[in-house]
Amino acid sequence: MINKVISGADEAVADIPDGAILMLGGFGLCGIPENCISALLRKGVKDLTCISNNAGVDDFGIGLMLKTHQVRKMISSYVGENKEFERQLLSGELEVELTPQGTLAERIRAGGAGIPAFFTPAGVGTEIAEGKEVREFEGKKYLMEKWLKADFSIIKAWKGDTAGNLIFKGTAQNFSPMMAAAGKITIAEVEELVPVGSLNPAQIHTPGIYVQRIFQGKDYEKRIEQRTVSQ
Amino acid sequence: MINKVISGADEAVADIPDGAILMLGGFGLCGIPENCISALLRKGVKDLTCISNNAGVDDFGIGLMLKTHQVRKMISSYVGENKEFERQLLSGELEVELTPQGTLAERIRAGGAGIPAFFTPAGVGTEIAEGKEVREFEGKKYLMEKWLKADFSIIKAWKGDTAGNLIFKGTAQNFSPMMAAAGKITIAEVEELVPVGSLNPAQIHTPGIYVQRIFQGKDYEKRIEQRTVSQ
Amino acid sequence: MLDKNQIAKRIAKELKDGYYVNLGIGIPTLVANFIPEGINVVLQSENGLLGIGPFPTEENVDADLINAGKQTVTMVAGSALFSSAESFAMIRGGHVDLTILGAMEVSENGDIANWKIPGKMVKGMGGAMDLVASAENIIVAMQHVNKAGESKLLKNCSLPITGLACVKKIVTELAVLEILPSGGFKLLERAPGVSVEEIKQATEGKLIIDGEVPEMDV
Amino acid sequence: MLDKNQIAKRIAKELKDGYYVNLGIGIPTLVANFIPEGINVVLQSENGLLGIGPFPTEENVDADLINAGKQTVTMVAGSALFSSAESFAMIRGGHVDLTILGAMEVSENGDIANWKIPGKMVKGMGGAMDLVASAENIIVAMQHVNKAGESKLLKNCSLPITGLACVKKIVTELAVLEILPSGGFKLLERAPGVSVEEIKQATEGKLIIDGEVPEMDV
Repeated sequence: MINKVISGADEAVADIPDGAILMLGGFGLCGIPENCISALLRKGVKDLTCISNNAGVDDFGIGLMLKTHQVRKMISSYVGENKEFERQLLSGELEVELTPQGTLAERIRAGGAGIPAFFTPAGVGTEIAEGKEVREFEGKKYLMEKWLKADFSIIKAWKGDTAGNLIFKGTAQNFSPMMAAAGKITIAEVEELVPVGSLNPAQIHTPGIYVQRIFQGKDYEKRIEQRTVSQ
Repeated sequence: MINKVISGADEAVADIPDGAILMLGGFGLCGIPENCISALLRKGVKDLTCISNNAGVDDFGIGLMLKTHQVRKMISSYVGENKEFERQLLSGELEVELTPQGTLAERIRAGGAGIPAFFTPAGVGTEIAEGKEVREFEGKKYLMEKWLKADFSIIKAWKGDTAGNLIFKGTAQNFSPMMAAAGKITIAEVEELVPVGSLNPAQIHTPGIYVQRIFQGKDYEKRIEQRTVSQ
Repeated sequence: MLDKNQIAKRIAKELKDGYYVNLGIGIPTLVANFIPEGINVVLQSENGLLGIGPFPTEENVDADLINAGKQTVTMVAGSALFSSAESFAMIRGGHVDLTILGAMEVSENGDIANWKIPGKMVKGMGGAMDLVASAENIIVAMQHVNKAGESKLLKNCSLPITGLACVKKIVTELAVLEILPSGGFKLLERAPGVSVEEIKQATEGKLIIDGEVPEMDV
Repeated sequence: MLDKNQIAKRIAKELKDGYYVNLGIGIPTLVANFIPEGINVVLQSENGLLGIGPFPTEENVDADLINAGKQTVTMVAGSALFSSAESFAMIRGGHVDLTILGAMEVSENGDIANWKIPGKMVKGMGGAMDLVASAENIIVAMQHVNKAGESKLLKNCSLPITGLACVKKIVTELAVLEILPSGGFKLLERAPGVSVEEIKQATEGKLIIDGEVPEMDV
């Protein structure tokens, strides 16, 4: 099997240029690539387009990259946890393309799967339908939506092997498998890097073919947005 | 969790009417729902449209249902292992819609995923493009293909729990997960029926929401088409 | 007048055995606390979980296991985990039997507005547009009137639409109403102590009253 | 003139370290036997496997583990299993680096015909149309002429097309040829003992000869 292991986050993001289109895995703060986000902050790469379901919070996740003005445009479904985001959006420093969450997931899947466009009912009759083709199938109206692809997809998994096969934990899977396929270069940071052959082939969520770089992550904070407990 | 267990194959197919559209899982003879095919033969239901990648062989799988003239139409990608099939096709007794394998897989996925149409490059410039919309995206031509849905999807899994969650073995997965989602009623026969809670939620290939009926299968023959061995 | 928990409790009566249900943020989330005895439902979370369980105990909090509201949760026996693409395939494909969500406005033909208030910060639609465009069966939990006393059950929505002609039933602090296929809010039940007249006053859209309107049982 | 194994061996030299490769049925399957030392490639099977291993020993035959030719196979360490939708997402999405397949005819602009002979039983295209429409890099293993001695490297395909302008390279019993972006079969190498003249005779489409044509090393 091909060995895709690299030294760490700094090497992983070293060749990401200003103006790159990035996909970043995670739902809220769950499953975000913490190590790579830190490396992007250190590197200071600018004018990024970030495709990610959310934009982090003020002091964690993509929110940190907003603070440093590294992001020019966000493509997301929900961005409501972030004051700095709001400020930059209202001042025109930041561009935002809002996409329904299922459409976002499917556009990313389409990008990885070589499907340039598909039809979905989400958003018909709403302002997000503006400028999009509407077509009726079997008596129901659908919008045509186009694929999304990235120069670099940056995701985090629970376990990964040296060939890039990945397994996610709990609901930390979310957008990451589709992003892995939609990135020209996909970088996976993992909580546990294991030798090739250690993962059961039937349990792999993301086959290694979609991953170009993998490294053992460290110091995961795994911050929780809404700690809700029962007695 | 909802209990979807039924007594067996005969109960599973009892309400399938003549003229029904069926999807049947399997690639060649690998992963086919042997018990349900036997029950369909016993029931003698007719005029079926069968959506399945292949049509079995003369004396096994869907081939058996061809012999008894229960199939009116096949939608498949490859049907070349079957003499009776050839005879019925040439005599006009059987209608066949050939679809590229990836397009077939994606049309079935689209049916389950509520996507009425999508664009694929497969078949552009060929006779299967006849009558289909061709559109260019980013300088490449694509065909518009439509979803496939079934009245009943009939699949076989390795392990399943009483709530309908399924795990497949080896390459026996093939078309079955997408068919599970594309059937109005999905019937799953399993080699091992286990209590709810026995399967790891992260290892489930087909979530129970897609399965309406499940039963413990028996007497699996698992015939091999090309037994190739090395010393 | 019902409080939030009573609205949730009344909606819970709409659950049927075997339903797969998606609960939106706010009052809909409370519905999980009132699932009737003997009724087996499975809760779907659009971030990739079928089979949401109760909130975890402090020792069992897992940052990798959250619901769509980003709250820490648990899984029940028989749960399944999956990607967002699979999750919305479920939703878009009509596999979820019932969707319960909040709304700012609903129109008499079932249009819903619940994602954006012009002039205020836009947070985004999340999964709401997918849910309302796909679900066969949508129940809305909402307040009948806003803080200024203006009706939120309208002839036409004034806010940006989330989806067209999709709401089937509404439960408010005052009433249970069905949206008829031909249009109009048909009054099904009154909240305890609330008169038909009060509901009329609070409803801007076409209210349809057909005979005696029973008081609801909560 | 090369035999089938030599054609496979010559094609194997096109493999690069790190390639993911899809091998069609027939001669392409034989390429797996000639993967050069030190070159790490992963074989994809479109029925849902990345990492095809050798045929199993008799004791290890598993009916649930087959390749796209329906042959029993094994898995190498680091394999992954998946559905047909995922498999063709890989193929259609351009993740497979090299596709090697057989052909009945190839035209000078790279059209390929390999799925149907009118008047004969149609077996179906299987995954061939998806593969040729999607792959960036397609090498065809084929006979230069048919049994009647007629060229199969043509100006235009006479048989029903599988895909347009997609073949990049061809290895036959006589030669290695590249299809130029502007059209034409550029002769790269001759089989041992085969003259340029013989190749000219066997090629109906435009043959481009640019200087000395080396004999191939197999």
